Amino acid sequence: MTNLVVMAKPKVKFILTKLKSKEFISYCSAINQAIDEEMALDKSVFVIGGETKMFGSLAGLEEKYGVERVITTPISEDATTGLVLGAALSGLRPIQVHIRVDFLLLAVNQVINMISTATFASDGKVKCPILIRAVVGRGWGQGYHHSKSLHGLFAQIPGLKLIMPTTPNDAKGMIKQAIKSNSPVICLEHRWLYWQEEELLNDFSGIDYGVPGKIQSGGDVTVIASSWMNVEASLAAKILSDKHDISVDLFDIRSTESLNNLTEVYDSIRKTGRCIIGDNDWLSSGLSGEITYHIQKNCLGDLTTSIERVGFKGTPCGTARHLEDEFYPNAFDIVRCVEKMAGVGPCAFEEYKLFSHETKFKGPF
Amino acid sequence: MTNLVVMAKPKVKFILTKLKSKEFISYCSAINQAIDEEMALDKSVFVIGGETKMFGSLAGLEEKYGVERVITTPISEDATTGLVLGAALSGLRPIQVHIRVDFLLLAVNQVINMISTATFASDGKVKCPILIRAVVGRGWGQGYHHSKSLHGLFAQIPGLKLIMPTTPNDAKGMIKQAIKSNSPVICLEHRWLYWQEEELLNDFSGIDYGVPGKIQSGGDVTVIASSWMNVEASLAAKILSDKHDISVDLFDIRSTESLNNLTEVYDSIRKTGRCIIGDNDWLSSGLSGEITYHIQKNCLGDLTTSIERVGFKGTPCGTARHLEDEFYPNAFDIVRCVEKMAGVGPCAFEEYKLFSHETKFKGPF
Amino acid sequence: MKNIEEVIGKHSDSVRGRLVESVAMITKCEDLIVQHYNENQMKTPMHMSVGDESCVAGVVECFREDSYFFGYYRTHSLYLAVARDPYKFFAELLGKKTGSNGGIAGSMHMSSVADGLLNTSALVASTIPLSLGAALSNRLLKEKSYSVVFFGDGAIEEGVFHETLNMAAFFKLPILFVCLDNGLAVDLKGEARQGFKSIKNLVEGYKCEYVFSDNPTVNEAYGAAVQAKRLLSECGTPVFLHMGYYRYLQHIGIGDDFSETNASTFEKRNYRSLELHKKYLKKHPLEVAVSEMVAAGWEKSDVEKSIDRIADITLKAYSKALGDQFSSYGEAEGKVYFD
Amino acid sequence: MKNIEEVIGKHSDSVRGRLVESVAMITKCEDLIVQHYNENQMKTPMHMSVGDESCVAGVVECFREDSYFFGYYRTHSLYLAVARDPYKFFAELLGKKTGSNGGIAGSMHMSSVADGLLNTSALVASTIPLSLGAALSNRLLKEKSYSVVFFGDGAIEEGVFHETLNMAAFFKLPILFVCLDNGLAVDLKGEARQGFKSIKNLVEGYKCEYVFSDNPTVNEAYGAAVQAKRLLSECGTPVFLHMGYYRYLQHIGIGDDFSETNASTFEKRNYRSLELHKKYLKKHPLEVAVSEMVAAGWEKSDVEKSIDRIADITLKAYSKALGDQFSSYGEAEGKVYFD
Ligand SMILES: Cc1ncc(C[n+]2csc(CCOP(=O)(O)OP(=O)(O)O)c2C)c(N)n1
Ligand SMILES: Cc1ncc(C[n+]2csc(CCOP(=O)(O)OP(=O)(O)O)c2C)c(N)n1
Ligand SMILES: [Mg+2]
Ligand SMILES: [Mg+2]
Repeated sequence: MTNLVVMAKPKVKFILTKLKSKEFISYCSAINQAIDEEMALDKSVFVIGGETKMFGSLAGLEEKYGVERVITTPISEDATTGLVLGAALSGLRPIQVHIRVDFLLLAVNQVINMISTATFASDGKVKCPILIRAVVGRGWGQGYHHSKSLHGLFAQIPGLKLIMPTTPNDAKGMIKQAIKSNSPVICLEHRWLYWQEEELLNDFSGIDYGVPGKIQSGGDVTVIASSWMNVEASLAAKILSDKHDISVDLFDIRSTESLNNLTEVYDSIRKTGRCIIGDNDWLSSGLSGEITYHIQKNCLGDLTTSIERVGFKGTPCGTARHLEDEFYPNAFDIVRCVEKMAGVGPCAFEEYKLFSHETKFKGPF
Repeated sequence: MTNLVVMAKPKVKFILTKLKSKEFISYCSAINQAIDEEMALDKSVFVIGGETKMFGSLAGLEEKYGVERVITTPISEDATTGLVLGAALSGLRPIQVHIRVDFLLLAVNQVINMISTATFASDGKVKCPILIRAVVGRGWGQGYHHSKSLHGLFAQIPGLKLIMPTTPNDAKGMIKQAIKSNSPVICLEHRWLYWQEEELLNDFSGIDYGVPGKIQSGGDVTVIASSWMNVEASLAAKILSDKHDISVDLFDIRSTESLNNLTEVYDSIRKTGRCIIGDNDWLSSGLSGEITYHIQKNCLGDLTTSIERVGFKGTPCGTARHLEDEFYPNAFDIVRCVEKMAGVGPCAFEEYKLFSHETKFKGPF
Repeated sequence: MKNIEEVIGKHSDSVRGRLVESVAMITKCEDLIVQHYNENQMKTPMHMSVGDESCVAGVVECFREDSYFFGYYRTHSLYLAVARDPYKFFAELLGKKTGSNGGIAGSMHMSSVADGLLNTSALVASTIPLSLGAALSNRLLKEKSYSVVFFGDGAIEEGVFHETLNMAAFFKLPILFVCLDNGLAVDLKGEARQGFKSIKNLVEGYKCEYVFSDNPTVNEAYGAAVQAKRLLSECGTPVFLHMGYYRYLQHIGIGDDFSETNASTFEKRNYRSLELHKKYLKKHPLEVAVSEMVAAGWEKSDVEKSIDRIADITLKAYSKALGDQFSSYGEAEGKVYFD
Repeated sequence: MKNIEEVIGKHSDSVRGRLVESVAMITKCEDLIVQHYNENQMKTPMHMSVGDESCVAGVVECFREDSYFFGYYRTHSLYLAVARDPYKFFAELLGKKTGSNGGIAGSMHMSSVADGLLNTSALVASTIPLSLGAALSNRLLKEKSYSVVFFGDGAIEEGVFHETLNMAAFFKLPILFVCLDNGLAVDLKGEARQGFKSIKNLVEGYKCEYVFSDNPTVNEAYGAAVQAKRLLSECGTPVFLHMGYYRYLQHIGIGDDFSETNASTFEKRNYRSLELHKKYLKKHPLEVAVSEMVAAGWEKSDVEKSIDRIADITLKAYSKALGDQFSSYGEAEGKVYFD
């Protein structure tokens, strides 16, 4: 296996295996920095969850801020989420962590019934500054209880904000913003993105995360991706460029707020006439349909072909490696989809390797 | 208030206030009959829930089948849903009832993590015959904890089947089929539909509920509606016909299975060139986006104008009556939407009245 | 002989006076609801507090100054005891802009953030864990000292109650769990739902103190709360205050199970007896509170005069609220997110 | 002197023989996993059973014929005790079509429907309430008599445990709740999570019998299960069987906290002492089981020969499974819905 680095626009690098460069910092460390900086600034920020290591993203915080501000709870997701709401309503700024988003389903009554309505219910009088971080698992047989994505589910609920940063810079900037937000934010972090590295910005002020992130520019086909699918799409873009001289305009739907601000995407489609959505979730009644709605509403006449999408297969995720491989969409699927749209024949993939997480982690998790 | 009956195709009548006809039977009684008939046929069918009256839809069953088969539980939605799964895996056919779908959110770990995966996990060896019925509340200040719809949420999850019958005949036929199904089914029943009446079929065999229901035929605009929105759409169709001589082809998305079988809808759109989706749910990342995806994929060249949609406003549902009225989409909204599409001016609505549930129920619920 | 005017007046510092005042205000507001509900102006599902006035007024009085409060859908007594504002109360029930929650919340979700009543919920048990967060806030920010949450006996059947009690005990958080036990969940008696030996037994499995007060007068309820408060500050554990009371009306709405005149919403299932009902009819919390005042040396006519004054204030509040504007959806829409 | 061949053979009716056989099979399978896991053929997150073999084997032996079983993600001992099929076991861990669950489930979700092991789950506490449904099925369909669910001590912190216990006690369902208490949840000790006085105290709040068995030998575990079964049939209540055991390895994976050779996944947090570990190293369930056989009159060499035979069967099963085909996604896809 070669060290395959997919270059995106200069600023962003998707690192498919670890790159040992000093100036670069990982997604995981970027999250750690974001939380550390905000905790240092504001004593009302605290972290709570059943597992307060979170794959290293909380490293050092307990030592620095004490167990009063980095709180490990009993295995009680529902009550902990209620706690977080009560804390937010009484002046604190909780960051709740879930080592898998699947576990958040035990607390969905609090999230959907209670948290999403708290400010509205008070006639706008009370802040609800909650950040819920949850990891999207994948690989090594995690299977159907440890690998859901669920952003499509939470994206349905008014009163919640949803973010899913893909790049280290976005992870840092968006999480800092989320901690400062006075409304509840759910942050979904793909486990594999933790290893992405990037040169970090010094200043995150003034960045608008309510629009899609621009991963790379191109003129032949517009691709809109979420979470890990941005990495697959980047590889797809490289293949398409190498093999077919097709250039991809790639957008990262990094927040649900972006759905209201797709102007750049529409402009792109007016140029390319073609659009593919790569969603790191089940397709049915999810984010991909929502994006489709907005695009056809705004670009109906510009589309030279129907909007296509790739996403999880419509089954639970099986545990055996070969089942996982077929369950998840990848760069090759995107390439094939573009080839069909563009009416060119299928290229060979021999030179390219998909990211193998097993160079990063093997069992047990 | 006049007795406003919207006539659809001959067989189906939406009764907006009670119609006192002998041959007609209500949606509520249709459900009751379906369950009664199946319980009589099969001793493994039982009903369980925290509230086993369910607005009359379970009337008489406890007396007839005893408390061993009509079981009232403590207020423990989560454990009860787990019970239902354990029962299904060991040979029973549970029907779980929730007086509001909002309460089902307390049991979503069981529904989404456990129930939806049980058959798959067993390598297809074990049946999972579960019917979960939940009522969608509306009106008289039920507010944000008693009036969610959530079909878009459950429609995302593979391994679950979702039905939402609109007509009494569908309620009976689909619930009978769901009880006989060996896979889990979630049935969402809009509270206001309980008063709909219809002449009941004798025989439900051979009806395919995996395609949209046809509410009425027309040639100018295709409308696809879910649950209560079919009633609003029927009224809209009448107004459009009266006022603009515009005829509506109206489809009822009565099950998520229908999403895979939209051929008739595509044919309709090829004829009308116009499509509106009326969804009784929040719009964001829900069923309306999904339907949009399929339509643009199959009818891109046939659409003369972009697909439009009406649904819940993007807020929690406030309790005051005037807040409710603005939160919910109605027939007039659909009419205005069609008028814009068709390029005709807005008609007057004076002669028409929207359904007022207050002629049916007033406080406290 | 004390001057009742003085005790009930806004700036009175007499606990007894404030207690009877709270009970009277709740009673008079509930009376008005019963009188006017069928006029269909208050389009909100009412879970009436009739019966729990003493319990709630007593506890709130004791914890008012230094606590955050959480409640459930039976909000009326809690809202009125905490916020003491019948005008905002009725405006809310009427869906008016001037309501406690701008008409957005209605009967089941009233709150009064400024007074520390942070949230109530129409979902059984769902505010119980919120008490943990407020207690944590007290520990870190030190703005208040206690966290008090009210819930019904049925809420104990929800798992989150146990998760919360475990966490409260484990983290040694001074939370007062007030269980308002009317022995009913809708119309199911405890014996039709409970697999535990007793609430006391259950709670005592945890590192938590237990205080029981059965059908207290408002002064007894206050006394129980004082005892609970002492335990909270001395033991470093949560305290479970178990209070029995009689629910006069049906689970929801203004009907009762016996009289013919009141509109009855819930099917009458004969889940309780007329004898018991008659017994309690003679012991309505307000009447009991008045007797207590008289026994403590107040002049009955003075007490009654003050209650009349409260009735008057309450009625005026209702009338004023009736004339207010409805909130607009446009405004409400802007309140989904705080920023 | 009994002939061990006879006792361990497939048709043996000797409980003692079957008990040691179960323990041996679990042990040998786990040994093979430890040997081969780092070859990366078994791509599934292993939660090893090393330490709980006696508890699980004892309970299963007693309930095998007339019960439904549910487990959690620590499935190995339960699957092997119930299904006794090392071939399907390894095929599952290897992701093969021939696995117990066709390779779909992996280590955390193994089941054996035909043998009554209906479901296991990677979500803490999530199969606990399923036991209620099987008990109800037993009441209505009478195919089996009991419902047995295994879970860890951490599961008690989830609310659903309490909801389930309440319902089981209320409906008088003969459910055996088997708490496999290793005193740890990942690497958190009980004292770092529990706000209750003791598990016994907590459980005894319910109308439920409580049986405790600390670090039992497999025969002691069987004895405790027999006692529990008697209580189940006599008392008409659920029974909580609390079994203590020592977890030899880390929470997950094949590493332990002390040796240098084993790959260690979880950070070593010094949550337990080397002394304790050394003490238990001398008391591995299989060795203890062998000693018990010998003490009961079996010839040591016979016992060892039989265990060797099991080791051999197990190894052959592993090798055979290694050669099997992977399941195909196309087939798996068709198994999402039963119809
Ligand atoms: C989570 C949830 N489940 C069910 C209901 C329906 N419900 C409303 S009130 C109630 C009874 C609650 O009884 P209790 O807690 O004793 O309070 P009380 O009404 O007696 O004051 C039930 C089951 C609900 N509102 N929320
Ligand atoms: C609902 C849920 N929450 C959290 C987790 C993460 N988790 C996995 S195992 C575990 C510890 C459970 O401890 P215990 O129940 O004692 O079982 P043991 O592993 O000790 O056998 C936790 C917290 C999970 N899998 N599911
Ligand atoms: Mg009660
Ligand atoms: Mg444990």
